[in-house]
Amino acid sequence: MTFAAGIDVGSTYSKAIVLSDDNCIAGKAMRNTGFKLDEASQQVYRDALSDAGLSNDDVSYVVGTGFGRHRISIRDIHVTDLTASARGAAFLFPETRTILDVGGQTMKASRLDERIKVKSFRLNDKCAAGTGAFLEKTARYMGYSTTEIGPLVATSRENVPVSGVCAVFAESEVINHLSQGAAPSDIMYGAITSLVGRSVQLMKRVRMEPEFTLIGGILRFDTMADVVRESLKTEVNVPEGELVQFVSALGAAILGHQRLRKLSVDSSTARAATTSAAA
Amino acid sequence: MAYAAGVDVGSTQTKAVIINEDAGIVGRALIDTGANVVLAAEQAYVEALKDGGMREEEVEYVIGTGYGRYKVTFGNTQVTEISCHGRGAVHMFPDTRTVVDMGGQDTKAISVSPSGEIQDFCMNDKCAAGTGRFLGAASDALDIPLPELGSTALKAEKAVRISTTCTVFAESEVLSWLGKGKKIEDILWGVHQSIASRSIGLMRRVGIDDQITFTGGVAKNIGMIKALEDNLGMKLNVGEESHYMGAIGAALFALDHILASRAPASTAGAVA
Amino acid sequence: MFREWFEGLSGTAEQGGLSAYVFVMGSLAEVLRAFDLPMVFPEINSLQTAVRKVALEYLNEAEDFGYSPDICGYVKADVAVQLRKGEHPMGRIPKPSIAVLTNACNTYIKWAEIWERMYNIPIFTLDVPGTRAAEAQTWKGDRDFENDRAYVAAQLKELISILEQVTGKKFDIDKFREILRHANTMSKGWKKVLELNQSRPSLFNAVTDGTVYLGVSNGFRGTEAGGRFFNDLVEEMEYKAANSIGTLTDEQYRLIFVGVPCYPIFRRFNEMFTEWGGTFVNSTYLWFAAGGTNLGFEYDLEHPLESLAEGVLITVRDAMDSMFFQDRILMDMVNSYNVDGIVYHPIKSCRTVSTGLADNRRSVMSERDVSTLFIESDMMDKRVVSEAQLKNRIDAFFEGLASRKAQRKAALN
Amino acid sequence: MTRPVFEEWHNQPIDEIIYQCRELLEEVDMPTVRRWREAGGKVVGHFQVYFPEEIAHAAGVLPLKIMGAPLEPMQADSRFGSYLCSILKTSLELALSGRLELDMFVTHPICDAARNLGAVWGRNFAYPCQILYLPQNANSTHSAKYLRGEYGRLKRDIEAIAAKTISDTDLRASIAIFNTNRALLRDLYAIKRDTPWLLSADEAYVLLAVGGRIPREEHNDLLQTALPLLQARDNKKQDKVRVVFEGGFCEQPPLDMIRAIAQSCYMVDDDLLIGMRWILDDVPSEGDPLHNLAEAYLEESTYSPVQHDLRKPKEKMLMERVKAADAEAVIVTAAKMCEPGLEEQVAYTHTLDEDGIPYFVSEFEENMTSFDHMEIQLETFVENILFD
Repeated sequence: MTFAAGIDVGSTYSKAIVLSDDNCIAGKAMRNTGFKLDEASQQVYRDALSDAGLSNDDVSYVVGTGFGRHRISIRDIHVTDLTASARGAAFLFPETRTILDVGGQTMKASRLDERIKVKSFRLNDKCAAGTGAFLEKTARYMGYSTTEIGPLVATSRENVPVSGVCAVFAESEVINHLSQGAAPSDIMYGAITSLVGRSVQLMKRVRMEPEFTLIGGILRFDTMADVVRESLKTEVNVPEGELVQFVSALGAAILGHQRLRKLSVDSSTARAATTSAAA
Repeated sequence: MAYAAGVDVGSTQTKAVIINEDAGIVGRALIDTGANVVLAAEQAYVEALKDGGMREEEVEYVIGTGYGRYKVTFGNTQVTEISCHGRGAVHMFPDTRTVVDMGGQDTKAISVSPSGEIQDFCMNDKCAAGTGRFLGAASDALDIPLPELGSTALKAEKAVRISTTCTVFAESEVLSWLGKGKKIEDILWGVHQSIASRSIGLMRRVGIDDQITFTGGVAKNIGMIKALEDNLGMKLNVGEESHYMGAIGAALFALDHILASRAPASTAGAVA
Repeated sequence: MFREWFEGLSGTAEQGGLSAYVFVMGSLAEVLRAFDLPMVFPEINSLQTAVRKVALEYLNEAEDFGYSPDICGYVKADVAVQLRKGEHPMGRIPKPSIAVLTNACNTYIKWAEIWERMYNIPIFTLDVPGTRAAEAQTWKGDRDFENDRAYVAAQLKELISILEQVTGKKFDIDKFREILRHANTMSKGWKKVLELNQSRPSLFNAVTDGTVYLGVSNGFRGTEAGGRFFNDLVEEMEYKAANSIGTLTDEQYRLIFVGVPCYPIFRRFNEMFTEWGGTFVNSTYLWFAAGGTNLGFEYDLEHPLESLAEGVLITVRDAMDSMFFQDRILMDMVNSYNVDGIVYHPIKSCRTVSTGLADNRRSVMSERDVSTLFIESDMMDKRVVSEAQLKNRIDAFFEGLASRKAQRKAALN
Repeated sequence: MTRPVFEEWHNQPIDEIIYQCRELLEEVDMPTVRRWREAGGKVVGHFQVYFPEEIAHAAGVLPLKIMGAPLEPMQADSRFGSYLCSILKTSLELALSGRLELDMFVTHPICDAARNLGAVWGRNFAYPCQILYLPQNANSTHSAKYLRGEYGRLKRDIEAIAAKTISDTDLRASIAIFNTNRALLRDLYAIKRDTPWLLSADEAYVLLAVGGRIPREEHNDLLQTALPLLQARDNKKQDKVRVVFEGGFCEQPPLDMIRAIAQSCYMVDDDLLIGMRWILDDVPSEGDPLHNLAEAYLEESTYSPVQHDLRKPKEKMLMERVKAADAEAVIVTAAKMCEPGLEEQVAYTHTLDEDGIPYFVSEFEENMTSFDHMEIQLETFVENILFD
């Protein structure tokens, strides 16, 4: 049994997955990244190993990805999270053609072809108004923690429009709404709607096609996916539970196994070559 | 003895100041604005009264200012924080000709006449880039408490050039510089530099004149004072009350009003 | 008048008749009318979507198509109108048979390229060299002026032959002369109306009423109706002036508006000023967006074509000057119109009218004792129009004006 | 001018020559211009993109390409609003901060912002500042004649500051020098295209860009020395994607960004500083020189988003560029807030989609210092072209 690992060092969280060659997740782990990126990657890798009950020698290949991919010293290769998440998403939902990845700092949309190659992709590069940070700031401003966003929005009855011009300016808008007696849950819902508006726009920019798969930390709040469903008027895939945050790590691990297969083929052909030469 | 009060409801903090007829500060308070703006205004006012040890009836006139100025429901009228910062700064430093106010989500440059009238002003329009919030983002990213940012930045040898303008992205740029092994103090100094240069852009719009008074929450940050002074090549007036300047200005306008109502001939208080 | 006009356009759209897309800074209506080509002003269609509060849908549609949030909102709203096959809140917009534009705004050129690709129709760019440096206009007889005029004249000839091909009509010089006559009446009237607003109290609000007059001058130039409208308007204004009937009951502050109006909150924007007794006595918008009609240039009906070349050169050039070299003009107006304040309104959408306004403002303030206000928003995109912020600045501006006034009074007593 | 203003590269190996060029480019204090002025020379600063530098050169004046700079526009910011490209601000900053001293400033109507710069510059400096009205209607039978007249006007204005009349002989001599320069630049780009492993995109860029800062004679010497040395390099060919970079016609991407691209791609053609390569063929030396320059501008020229010519639909021209350079992919960029650049991106991407040529779209700013977004896009792009 050979194992490959995927380590995704994101701007907020680092995740690691250890995957067996029969594509079973042997172990996974997640922790805050902080600013010592290499350290974070090694720790989260160790956590994943112990979760899998394996040691470093059991893992034959390590693929790094995410914002900190260049800083992962233990990696064999690195790929971007766009490439990795494509593999991960397609592994979980083989018909995936469009991926929306909403993280804390960035929002990415990509379109895949049937061979799981990324055909077209767009990142939000304007400002943070279109990222998870926008939601977190709005929540924090109303005195709620990120984890409370989900339950909070669940109680929302109407949609208070929050224009996402600037993640910071949004706050003064929020003051006005609050002092006009709007419920925090409704404002939060409004914020999510405005964020979804931007995500859908980004997906349109890559000429989106079904099926749609949504990944990234912000998808922890089911409302996000529901609002996307509403505005796309179609079903969307969302990986189960916390797996939604591991898609890139998973994809990286899958790529790891691909490389392993390729390498073994190469070496065997090489061997074949030498033996035939001997004969 | 009659009193005048000013309540400055900002995006992050609410300040209240009470002054006596000689424009001396007798009571003040500062609280977080939070979600309920109306309540915040009331609380700040009540605490300022307590601080000054006086009863509400003793205060003859109250002026609300700041983002939530219309939410100061108990106030007699409202004046924008721009006029108030100008007025307050000239009161504290009579030779003030230019005021730079750095607050939660905007930075203002104001040019004032010797009598404290607003001649001209400019504010950041597009977004919160280069405002005090930029420092908040850096402090989150590096988890260094806000009050220590300035002193940490001053340990820098060479500023790291911060190109991100988006306040929220500042966080990730700061992180990536750390990742590239830059020293925390050098990055922080870079952050201060980038805010300073943006606010100086605003100041040049209204014209920089001797003397400059630095007001608003960020005025407590010694790093920012240094960054501004270095780039301007001149000293700044920074007072103990810099943080309260808006409320002080509002209180002074309120006092004008009281005096004006006593002596109708006076032309003071044209604003309020 | 506008209703009629839009209904006319919808008609053309339904019957699939010919139409010319033109722009306000040099519409060349004089020439197009000679061929009875219905004119479509995409700029006006776009701003109407903002006035009718649906601009954002249109902007989003164009951005989904690939256009950046940072480019001209007029262009994007029009792209969406085209993608929607002419669907517009005021009716149906016909497809272009030809687009006629000038270089007064370079974005016109990029804009027309979009139609060129969508419909592959003839695009005619009448290139009008502007003033090379501040205070350096050249006039008839000057070699540089003649070089420019010869260029404009040659292009106008080329335009006429293209229009003959597109419409299959021959150019009729007498009809053309008639159109020039009406155009002359309008320019005379337009100039007079603007001058009449020097009277105290001011007779009309240059931002609200003025924009309506502007619409008429663009949509009806070269028509009898257009000429009549301005003759009547002059009479009305003269009457108001004689009986000092102002637009505000209590005029406190006389202001000049520099830039393009904030259409997403058109009325509200103006109220924030009138609440304080401020009124706009003039606006640079009424100069450049009228393509220089405000100059009162009159064509020489004896030499229609020669005179057209000279007129187009002078008026379009003036439209550009009133965007780039406008500081001098503003300084003069501060006196002639008794102005208390100048409101600069640069917008995200338009670099043509916005670039350098901050610098312009510096130079005006250095030479005139006048208050100014500098506020940024947009003419189309409500995502960058924050009413709370605008109000805050506008209030502070008037607080400053008020205390200045008080100081002056105090000085007098 | 007898004494050269840029000698640091003389008798140096190629890597050192390139290093010296980079140093000069990144020096915001414009040392070569200072040296030129100290020697008593006059300088005409012209804003990017195209300018008939031959006319200034013929008067013995240094035509200086003003192309922004990597600095904070602390003073220039107060002259402009929020929604503007960076190159305009930093160009003015160079002058306001005293780093750049001119005897004349010329801009042209390539875009609305650049045209307005003429008025802004003029309000801030005493020397002549003007707009050169290059024709925006390239398809009129009269355009060349008009431009000939406009060049005549420019010639008179330059003669005034140079206190020298420019003869046709002077002009012909200058045209010859610029013809040589354009030929050398074509050779430089041929190396980029045919043997990209011999010089990286950033090296090619600095060799090109220094030309805007020094007299063309010196640039010719530099290129005549450098090109053979490049061809003599024995670099190995690497497995890199051949890309065309589009979007650098006015504001220039930071050198680090070009370097970042060069790490994973061969940039086999681009529109960087296209103005220096605007005229595609030698300008004839016989006949009326000003007419020849005008004719060449209109008839013998490449394309850019800021010139409309019915004969040159930009997306078609881009496809030709891709084909001619035998490129596999295109990087479609634009400077932030660049109206014409951003508008062109739409036509470019739609056509690239139709022709199934891989591309990615991005925006840059001349003084950006972090490239996280650029890197992730580049790598994804390469990963998806190279491996399967």
